Amino acid sequence: MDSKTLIANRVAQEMKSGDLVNLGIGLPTLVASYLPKGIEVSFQSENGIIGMSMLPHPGLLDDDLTDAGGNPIGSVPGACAFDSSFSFGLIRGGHLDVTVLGGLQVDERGLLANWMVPGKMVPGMGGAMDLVAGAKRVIVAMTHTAKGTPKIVKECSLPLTAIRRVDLIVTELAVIEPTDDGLVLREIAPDVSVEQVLEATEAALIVPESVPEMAFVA
Amino acid sequence: MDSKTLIANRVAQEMKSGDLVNLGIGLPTLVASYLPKGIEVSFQSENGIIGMSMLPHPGLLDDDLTDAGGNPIGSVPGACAFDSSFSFGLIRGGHLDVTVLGGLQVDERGLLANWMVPGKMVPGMGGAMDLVAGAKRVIVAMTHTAKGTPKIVKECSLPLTAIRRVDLIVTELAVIEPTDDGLVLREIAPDVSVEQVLEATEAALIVPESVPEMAFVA
Amino acid sequence: MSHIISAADAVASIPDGAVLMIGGFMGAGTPPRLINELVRQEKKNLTIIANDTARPGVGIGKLVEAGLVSKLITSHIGTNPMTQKQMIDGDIEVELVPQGTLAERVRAGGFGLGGVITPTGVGTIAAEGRQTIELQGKTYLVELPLKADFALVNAKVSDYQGNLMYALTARNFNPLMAMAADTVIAEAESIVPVGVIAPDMIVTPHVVVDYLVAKEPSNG
Amino acid sequence: MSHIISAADAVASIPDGAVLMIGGFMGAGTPPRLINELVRQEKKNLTIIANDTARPGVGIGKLVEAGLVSKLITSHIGTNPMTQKQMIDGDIEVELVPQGTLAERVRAGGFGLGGVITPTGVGTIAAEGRQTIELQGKTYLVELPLKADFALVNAKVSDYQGNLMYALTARNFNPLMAMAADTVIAEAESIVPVGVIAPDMIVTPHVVVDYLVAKEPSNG
Repeated sequence: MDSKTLIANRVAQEMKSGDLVNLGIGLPTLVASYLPKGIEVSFQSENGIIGMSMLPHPGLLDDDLTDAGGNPIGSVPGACAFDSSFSFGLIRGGHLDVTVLGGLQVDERGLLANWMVPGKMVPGMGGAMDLVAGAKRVIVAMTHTAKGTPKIVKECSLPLTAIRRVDLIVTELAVIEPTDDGLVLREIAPDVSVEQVLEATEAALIVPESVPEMAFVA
Repeated sequence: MDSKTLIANRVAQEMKSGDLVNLGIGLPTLVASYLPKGIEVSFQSENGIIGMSMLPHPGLLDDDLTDAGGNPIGSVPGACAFDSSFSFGLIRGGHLDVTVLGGLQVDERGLLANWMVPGKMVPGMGGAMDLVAGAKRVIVAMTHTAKGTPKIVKECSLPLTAIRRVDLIVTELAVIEPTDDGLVLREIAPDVSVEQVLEATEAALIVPESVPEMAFVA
Repeated sequence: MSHIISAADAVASIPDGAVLMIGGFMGAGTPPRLINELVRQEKKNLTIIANDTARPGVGIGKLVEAGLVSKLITSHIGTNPMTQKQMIDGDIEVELVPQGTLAERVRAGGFGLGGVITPTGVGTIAAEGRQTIELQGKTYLVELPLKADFALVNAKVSDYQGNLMYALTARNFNPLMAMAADTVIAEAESIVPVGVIAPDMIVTPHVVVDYLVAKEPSNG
Repeated sequence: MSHIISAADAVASIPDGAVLMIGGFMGAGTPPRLINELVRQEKKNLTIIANDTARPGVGIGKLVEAGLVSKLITSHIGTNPMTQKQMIDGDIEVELVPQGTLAERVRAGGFGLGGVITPTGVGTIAAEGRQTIELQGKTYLVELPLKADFALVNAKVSDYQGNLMYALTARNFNPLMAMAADTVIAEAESIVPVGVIAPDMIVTPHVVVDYLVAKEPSNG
């Protein structure tokens, strides 16, 4: 498994049947492909649909059915379309069970920065601020470092996405849970040592006596 | 013409083609019957429809198509249904051209009281406060007195519906326009003298040199 | 995804003293079987958030008639003399809210907004106890969101999953309330297979509907 | 009731320097003929309120590419490097707004609300210059309503009067913007006789649509 596959696969294990799930653009989108058997969730795309699915055939591209990145998608039977205020009512109102987002930095408080690098890259927050402020559960799916530079840091130097603590961080090296006491190392990836994780992490990690290996279900 | 007919008929002359109109329960409802020929307006009912019409046949009563009083109505081709927040978005957002409401009192400032008599009758404001606060034009259609007691008063003793000045008052005796300078007597009913109007009115009225008779169009 | 449940079991899950949002406007769009069950099971001490109390014997009027309501948050009670009488007798506490404000307060509750900033009611007794705010030179009231323990909503059609569509003026407060309660119970005039309702026709997505009242066999 | 107008005449009525709301999300639901006309008529110095600027050559991206935009109020420009470049060069002033907040601000503008009370953005740089309000023990931002001179909206189907319905994710900001501008210009993929669209399918009523762009003959 490459890093992305591993992250997406592990995040997918967090889903429960009946969940309403919003997947951010990029890596998080891959999560949909690794849902464990028997787990049925609904995917929201914040541009206005519940029930998005992969497009079954390139001949079915529809200008009116796209994901939040503007890419053509399909929809499942029972899908529902709505305007942007309703879409964010679902998000802000606590109706969204899980959002999976990419991250630039997460810090010891569990705070996420994922929408701009001042002076370098200002894409805008899109729906990220609403998603982090409003979703019941926020999972950050990201590579552990940016070409070696730790992304899990003492305190975010980049502008925050929200002041709400995220619920879980999944990287190609580890699963880390932000808690009242700090960041707890919950799992390590196959063939990775605790020391390797600590070395790649700027933030202090709380390491329990035993740290199990990431669990995957086929 | 009896009083109600006269009032409804005169109010109907205020409508312009293309107007979105909301008629209050009771007397104002009659206005729909007296629209001048060639004037086409859309009627909103605040419970959630634009395009209400009279019910053409008693055999067509529909539990799902009612006016704000809960009475069965019909709808015109091109009617549109929506929820209560949208309905009041139309009203509060300035999309409603005219509302015609009943009144308990209107005072010299042009302020309306029409939703409760403390200790006696507390029906609730329903949509009245939103309608008066939000409609582009507020027309009060009411009898000039309540069994002889003036309803056009110096200052409302009953709780106000809004602090917005209404645009026109139509009674069976007169048409009165609230202005910056006060209440101006614009028209008198057929066979009614200015003196009769002044006698039935507690508020000071500004009486122009000539006061024409109410105009009606068949 | 909603669980399918009988009207009796759905109502049995509602405790005395619960806060209920109930859809409908003068009875149109009020779930009839759920109302009848509330009466049959004699739920006590209910707080009802609804546009109105209809008329005696109609919709929410039945709950008032049965003496089940201890508090009302509503825009209009003028069509139901029983509600007025119980209010005057001190049996029902009534909070009157302008209709548009009521709709926005319910929406704010369901949409995660902290309040509503409205010009409606400024300078009237509806402003009593309300915070005011000056924005861009105008004065507004700050009205607080409303939430409920249960929302009882009525749809024209549901699919098996609980996706709801509404008809004409029976829509009114239903879709707003379906977003604003801990537990949402939906009753539908008819229930159809998943996929029968087009995505653009569904107004309330199944993900917010907890229980869908089962069909009852029709005689005839 | 909308007036029927050609795309060219509709756009000719828009002055340089106008504030435009434009529906769409990454191009989906952005009115294509109106966009092309804005480019053809070289409207200058526009302020655009829209979710995003799509990609170069797509939707609102065409306006950016043609250098017609001087100010943007939007949630996301990351997919359009031209927008980023013009922003960095100082040619476009960009106000970034969280997407849900943008939707509510447009809605507030159209619905006559004085502002939006939202938890989104609290404690971030999106809170800069915003008033905060404490309600029920929580901190919220007070965000101001947005209005525009013109809204350019795109519908799947309109009837002859201008009643609009939308399709799938092309709905997005369109119905909100159709309520929030002094003049609303609607472009529809197809136009049908009055009565063809059922009342429950119409999302934007004709009374708010000022102009409906006429059909163009299709070749084929």
